[in-house]
Amino acid sequence: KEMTVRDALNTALDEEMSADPKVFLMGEEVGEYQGAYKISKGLLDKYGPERVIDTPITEAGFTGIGVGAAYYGLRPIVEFMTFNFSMQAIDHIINSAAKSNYMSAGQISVPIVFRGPNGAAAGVGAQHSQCYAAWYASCPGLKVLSPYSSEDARGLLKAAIRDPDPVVFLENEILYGESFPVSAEVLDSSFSIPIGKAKIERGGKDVTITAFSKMVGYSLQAAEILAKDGISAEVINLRSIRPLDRATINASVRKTNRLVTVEEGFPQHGVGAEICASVVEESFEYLDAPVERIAGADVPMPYAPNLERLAVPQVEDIVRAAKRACYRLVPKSAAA
Amino acid sequence: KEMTVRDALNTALDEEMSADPKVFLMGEEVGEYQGAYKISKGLLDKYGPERVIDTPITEAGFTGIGVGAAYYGLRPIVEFMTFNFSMQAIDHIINSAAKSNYMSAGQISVPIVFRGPNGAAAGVGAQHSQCYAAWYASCPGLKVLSPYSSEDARGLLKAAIRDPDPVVFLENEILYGESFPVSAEVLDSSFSIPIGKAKIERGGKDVTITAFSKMVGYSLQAAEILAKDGISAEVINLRSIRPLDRATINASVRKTNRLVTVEEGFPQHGVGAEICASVVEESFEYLDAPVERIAGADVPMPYAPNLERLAVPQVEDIVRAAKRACYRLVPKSAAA
Amino acid sequence: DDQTLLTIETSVPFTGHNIDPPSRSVETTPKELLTFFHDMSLMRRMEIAADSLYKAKLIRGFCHLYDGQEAVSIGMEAAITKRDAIITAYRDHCIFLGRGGTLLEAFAELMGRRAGCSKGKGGSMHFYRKETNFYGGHGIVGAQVPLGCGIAFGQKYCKDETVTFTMYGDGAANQGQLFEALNMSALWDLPVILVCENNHYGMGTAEWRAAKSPAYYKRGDYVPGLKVDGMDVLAVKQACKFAKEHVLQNGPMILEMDTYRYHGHSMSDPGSTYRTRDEISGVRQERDPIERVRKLILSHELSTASELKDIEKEVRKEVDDAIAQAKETPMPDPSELFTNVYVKGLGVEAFGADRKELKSVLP
Amino acid sequence: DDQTLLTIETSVPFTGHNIDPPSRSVETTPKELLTFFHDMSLMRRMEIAADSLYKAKLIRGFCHLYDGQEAVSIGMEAAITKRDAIITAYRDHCIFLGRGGTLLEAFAELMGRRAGCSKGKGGSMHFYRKETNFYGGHGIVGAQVPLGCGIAFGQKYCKDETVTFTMYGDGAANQGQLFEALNMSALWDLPVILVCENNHYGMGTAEWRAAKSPAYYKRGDYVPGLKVDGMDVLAVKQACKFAKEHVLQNGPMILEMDTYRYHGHSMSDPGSTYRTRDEISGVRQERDPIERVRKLILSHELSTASELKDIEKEVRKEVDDAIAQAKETPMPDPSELFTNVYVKGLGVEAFGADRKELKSVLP
Ligand SMILES: Cc1ncc(C[n+]2csc(CCOP(=O)(O)OP(=O)(O)O)c2C)c(N)n1
Ligand SMILES: Cc1ncc(C[n+]2csc(CCOP(=O)(O)OP(=O)(O)O)c2C)c(N)n1
Ligand SMILES: [Mg+2]
Ligand SMILES: [Mg+2]
Repeated sequence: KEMTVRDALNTALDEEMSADPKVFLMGEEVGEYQGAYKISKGLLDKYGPERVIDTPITEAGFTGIGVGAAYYGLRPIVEFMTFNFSMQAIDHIINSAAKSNYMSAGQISVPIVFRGPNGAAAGVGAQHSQCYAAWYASCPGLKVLSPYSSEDARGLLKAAIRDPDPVVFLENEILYGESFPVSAEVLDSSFSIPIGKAKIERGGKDVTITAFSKMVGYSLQAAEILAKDGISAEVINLRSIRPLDRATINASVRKTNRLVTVEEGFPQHGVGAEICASVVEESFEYLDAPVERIAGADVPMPYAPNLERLAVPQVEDIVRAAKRACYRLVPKSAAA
Repeated sequence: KEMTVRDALNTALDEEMSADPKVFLMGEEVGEYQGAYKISKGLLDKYGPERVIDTPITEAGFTGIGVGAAYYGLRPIVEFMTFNFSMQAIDHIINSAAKSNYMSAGQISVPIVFRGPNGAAAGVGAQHSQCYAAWYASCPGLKVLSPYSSEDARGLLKAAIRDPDPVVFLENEILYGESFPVSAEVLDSSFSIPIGKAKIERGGKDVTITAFSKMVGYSLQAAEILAKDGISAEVINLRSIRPLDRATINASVRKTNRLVTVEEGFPQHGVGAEICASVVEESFEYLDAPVERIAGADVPMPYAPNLERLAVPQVEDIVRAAKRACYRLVPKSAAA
Repeated sequence: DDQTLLTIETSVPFTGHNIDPPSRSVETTPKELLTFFHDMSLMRRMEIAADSLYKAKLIRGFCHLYDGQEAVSIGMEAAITKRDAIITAYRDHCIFLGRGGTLLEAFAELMGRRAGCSKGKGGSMHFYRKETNFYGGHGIVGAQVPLGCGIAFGQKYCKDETVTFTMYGDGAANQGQLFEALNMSALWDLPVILVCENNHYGMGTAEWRAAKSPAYYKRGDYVPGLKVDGMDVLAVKQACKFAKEHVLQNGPMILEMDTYRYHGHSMSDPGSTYRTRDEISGVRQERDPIERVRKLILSHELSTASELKDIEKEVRKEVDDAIAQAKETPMPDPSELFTNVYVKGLGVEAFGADRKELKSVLP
Repeated sequence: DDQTLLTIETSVPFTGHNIDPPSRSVETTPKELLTFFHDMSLMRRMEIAADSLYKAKLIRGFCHLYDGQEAVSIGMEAAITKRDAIITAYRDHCIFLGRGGTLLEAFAELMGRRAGCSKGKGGSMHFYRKETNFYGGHGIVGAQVPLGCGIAFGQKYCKDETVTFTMYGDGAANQGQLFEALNMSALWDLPVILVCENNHYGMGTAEWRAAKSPAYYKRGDYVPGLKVDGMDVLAVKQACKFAKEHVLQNGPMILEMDTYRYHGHSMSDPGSTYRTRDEISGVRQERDPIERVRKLILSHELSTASELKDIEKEVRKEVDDAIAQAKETPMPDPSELFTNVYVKGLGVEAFGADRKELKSVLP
C-alpha cells in the first residue's frame, strides 16, 4: 500500500487527537481553510473549533499561547505555515519552551510540537526557503525531528505528539505530495518511531551518506548511480537531528571508512559540520578520506530557476562527492 | 598604555559618530542611562537625542526601524541590551537585513551594525546566557565579528560601522571591564581591523587552539600552562566568525597537525564543528590526532555557581584537550 | 481642455479617528482621470497576464495578484512624488509599476530573467525600485511596517521633508511589530503613513475571525486614522494628500483602505472557498475602481466609450509586447549566484552545494 | 472579633475603560488587615535582606526587588484562590511568596542551593510553584503575557472555571506580543487578566519616554480595563475580584496597577539617576502600602502600635532564620547539571564542556 506524506501527517494528527483529548492543533489557516498545504484537512469538521484553532497571523503571540497551554498540561501542536515564520516566535521556542523544564528543575514541562514545512520549496525566494534544522537542534531542551518518508512522517509525528518535551518537527513542502509504500504496522494507530534513532535506508560498505528530509531521496538516487559504478553506498536517514544518533553514524563510518554529509541548509555550522566533528571525535582513526560535505550554497536563495538549481544540492553533487571520498575522482576547483 | 574593552568600544562609537553624521545609535537605555553596561557613556551629551536614541523595550520594532533607516542610507548601530533579546528581532536581522542586498540584486544595501553583549555572563541563568555566534554566522549576507581585546574591540567596531553590509557584533559582558595594552596605532582614530582575518595571538608549533571572545583569554592561559609542560600551543583569535578565516586556521593546523577548538556556546552545530569540518576538508592529511572540541555544556545554563562552572569551558578543559591532542593524556570517560 | 479643474464627490464620506476628516470634494482634471483609467487598466491587465503565465508554468513559486486593489496604488501616487517612499508586502507588482517600473522589468522578474527588476534573483515577492524610493517587496507579513517607519526615520533624520507610505494587509494589521513601530513613530514624530489595505481577508481568514476589532484605522488607538473607500481612486488621492501634510507636521497616521482582491490570495488559492462568488461579483459590479473612473469619464463626457475601449486595447498590446520581449531575455548568468551576497565581499570564498566543485571569490 | 465585616473606601476611585468600575467600598475584616500587614512586612523584609545578601556576594547575577509593590501581590491573592494561575516576569520573589512559597525556598534559590524552589538551577528570575499554579519567573520582557494567555487557554479548554493573572511592567506594556496575545484572548474569550504593574519606569526609562500613550489600562483599545491604585491593597483586592468575575464571563481585561519600586531596577542600578530622591521619599511617605494598612489598623483600633512593631520584629526573625537555614543547605550535586534537560532523556548522551571528560546519559 502506498501513502503520501501529506496523508501520513494527516492521519497521525487525526489518530493522536482522537487518542488524547488534550491534543489540539493551532496555527494559521489550519481550520476552515484545511491548512495552507492541506495537512489538517478534515480535522476541523471532526474535532471542532475548540481543538482546531485558526489563529491570526501573529506567530509570537500564538506560539506563546501554545507554550502557555503546554505549561498548563495540554498538548498543543503549533503549525507554522512555514518555519521561516517561526523566527517571529523563536524566543518562545527557545526561551519559553526549551529551557523551562531545566530552569524549574522539572516543575514546568512543555509537551508541545512545533511543526510545518522547513527549508527550500520551489521558486519561493530567499525569505521563504531557509532550513532551521541546525539552529533548533543546537539547543538543549528541544528535540528536533525531520521525516523523509510516509513511514517517518507518521511514526515520528506520533512520537513527537506523545513525547513530554518540546519537539520541533521539520517537514518538507515538496515531499507532501510524494507517495511511499507503507506496511500494515505503519498504518496501525499504535505505530510510532523512537525519537533519536537514525534509520539505515540502504546498506552499503564503501561510503556512508547521511541525509535528512528530501535529501534522503536524493541520496538514495545517488546510491543507485554509484552502485552502477561499483560503489556500495550506505544511506543513513537521520530522522532525528537532536538527539543525533551518533552511534549509528559512527558505526557506519567505522565500516565504510568514508563519509558524505548531505543537507539543504546553509553549510556553515550546519548538520554536516556536526556530523563531521562527531566522526572525527569518535572514529578518527577509521577515516580513510576527508569527509565530504554537500549543503545548500552559501548564498540567500535566488528565484531564477537556473540559479536556484545551483543553490541546492543535486543528485550529481552527492555522486561526485562520494566518488571523491572513494578516491575515484580528484577534486576540481572551478569558479562559478 | 592600557584601555578597557568598555572604553575601546565607547571611543570607537564616539569617533565613528563624529566622522560620519549618518551614524547613529539606538537601543534600550543607550541615552539618558548611558547604556545598561555604560558602553554609550557620554554619547547622548555629545551627539544629542537625534543621534543617540532611547527606545522602548520593543526589539522587533526598533530593529525593523533600524534596518529601514539603513535601507534609506543611514548607518544605524542597534544595541541589544544582550543578544538574548535579539531573538525577538531575529527575523529582521535575517530576512530584512541579511537577504535584501541579494534579493534586490544590489539595490537595497543595509549598512547596519547590531551589537551588544553575547553569551554567558555570571549567574544570570538560562534565558540570559546564550551564545548566538553560530546562528548568525550561518547566514550568508551577514558578517559576524567577536572581539576579544581592546584592540579588537576598537578596530573591529570601527570596521563594522564603516562596512556597507549588516554586521552582527558580539561583545562579552565580562570582558567590558578588562584592560588590555593598546598601541598608539590602535588609539588613532583612523585605526580599523580588516573584517574576516583571524589573529595569531600566540605562535606555537605543537597544537593549534582556536577561540573567540572571552575564550581567547582562557586559551592564552592554557597555552602558558601547556608551555610549562613543554607543549607549544598556537592560539588563534578568530575575530570574525563570518567570514571565517579558513586560510589562517588551516595554515596553522598544517604546521601543528593538531587542533583544539574552544567556544562558550552550545556544541552542536557550533563554531568548533565548522572549524573541524573546514580542517578535515582542507587539511585532512595533516591531522595527526582527532580534533578536540571544547564548548559550553549541552544543557541550558544553570544558576548555581558550582553547576555554572561545569557548564562553561574552564582553562583546565582546554589544557586537558590540548594534551589529549598531543597524545600526552588518554581520554577518560567519566560520568557526571 | 485637459487641465480644466473638476470637483468630484467621493463615493462615501471619510471616517476619522482622533482627527477631522478631509472634505469629500476632490479636485481632478480630465487628463488625470484619463491617466487613472489607463494606468489602472494596465495594472489589471498585467495581473491577469501574470495569472496566465503562472498557469503556463512560466512563473513559479508564490505569486500574489493585485487586481481589484489598483485604486490604492494609483490614488496614492497621484497625491505624492517619487521622492516620497513606499514599501509594501509581497503583493507588489502594481506598486512597482506605480513607482515607474516597466512591464518588461516586471514580467522578466516574474520569469526569473536577467532583465528583471531584481535581475531574476528576487521573484514575485521581491520587486524594488530604489531610484524612485520603492523599498520592496517583502515576504514576511508585517515586517515591512517597522521597515517603513525606519525609512521615515531616515527622511526625518536627513530633513528631507518627504514621507513614507508603508502598506500592509488586514491580516498583517494584528502583528505586534506594527504596534511597536507605531508607538515609536508617534514618540518620535516620524513622517510615516500606515496604509492598511483592507481587502477583508488574510489568505482564507475573514477579518472578523482574525481581529477582535477590525477597525484598522483605529489600530493605533492614540494615533489618528482615516477610513477611506479604497475602490475610489479620488478618495485615495484625497486621503493620501491629507495624510502627507498631516504626518510632516504631526507624526504618524493610519489610512485604512477599504478594498478587495478579485483573485485568490496567491495562485494556489482558488479564492472561492471562504467567500461566495456572489460577494466577488457584487464588488466587481458595484465598486470596481476602473469602472468607477470609466463612468466618471463618460458622465463628464471627457471621452467616449469607444475611446476608452481603444485605451484598453492599447494596454493589452503593451502587456503582450512586454511579455513577448521578456520571454526573449536570457536567464541570469550562473555567476550571479555569488553576486550581491555582500556589497563588499572582502575577497572571501563562497561555496556552492558541492564546495569542492563550485566556489567563487566574492567581489 | 476577628471576622467582623469592615467596609473601607479605596484611596482613589477606579478609572474604567469600556467598563463601569467597581465600587470604592471594599469589605474586609480585622483578621485580613492584620494578615495583610504581616505578609507585606514579610515581603518587604525579604527583599531588603536579599539586597544585603547580594552586597555580601551570596546572591549573584540579576536580582530584581519588589519592595514598594507588595500590595499588588497581596491584594491579588486575597481576591483569588490557588487554583487560579499567576505568571510574572523576573521580579518574582514576592509573587512566589504570595503563592505559598517559603522564605527558605526563596533564599536557597537566590543562593543557588539544592533546597531552592528551582533546586538552584533557576536563580532570582526563575521561581516557580506549579502546585499552586505559579508559572514563573520569566526573564524575557513581555514573553510571559502570551504564556499567561496560554495558561488561561488551558483553563478554558479544561472547563476549570479558573483564571490567570499575567503580570508585566509598564516597559513591557509596549511589547508587540502583548497586543497579539490580547487580540487572540479577546477573540477566544480567554479568562485572563493582564496585570500591568506600572511602577513608572522600565529600568531607567520613565513611562512617557517609552509610551506615546501611558494609559496602560486602555492598551487593548477594545478590551475593558481598570486603573487601580496599586499601593492600596484593598483597591487591588477589589479590582482583582471584579476582574476575575468579569473574565470568566466575558474574556480578557486589563488592570493597570499604579505602583512604585523603591529599589533600583536591579542590583546594578542605584535607582537615583533617572528619578529624584524626593520622588522616592514622597511615595514612601504618602503612598506606602504597608503604612496605609498600619494606619487603617490603628485608626480602627484593631491592634496597637506596639503590637504591630512586634509583628515586624517577628517578621525580621523569620527572615533571619530562613537565611541562616538557607546558608546551611548544600549546593546542588554536580550530577544535576544533566537532570531536567528533558522530561524524557531517551538515554542519549549529553556533554560537559570537555565532552571526553564529562558526559552523562540523560534519564
Ligand atoms: C510572518 C508570516 N506569517 C505567515 C505568512 C504567510 N502568509 C503570507 S500572506 C498571508 C496573508 C496575509 O493577509 P493580509 O495581511 O490581509 O494581506 P493580503 O494578502 O490580503 O494582501 C499569510 C498568512 C507570512 N508570509 N509571514
Ligand atoms: C526582550 C527583553 N528586552 C530587554 C530586557 C532587559 N530588561 C530587563 S527588565 C527591563 C525593564 C522592564 O521594565 P518594566 O516592564 O517596566 O518592568 P519593571 O522592571 O519596572 O518591573 C529591561 C529593559 C529583557 N529582559 N528582555
Ligand atoms: Mg488581506
Ligand atoms: Mg516598570
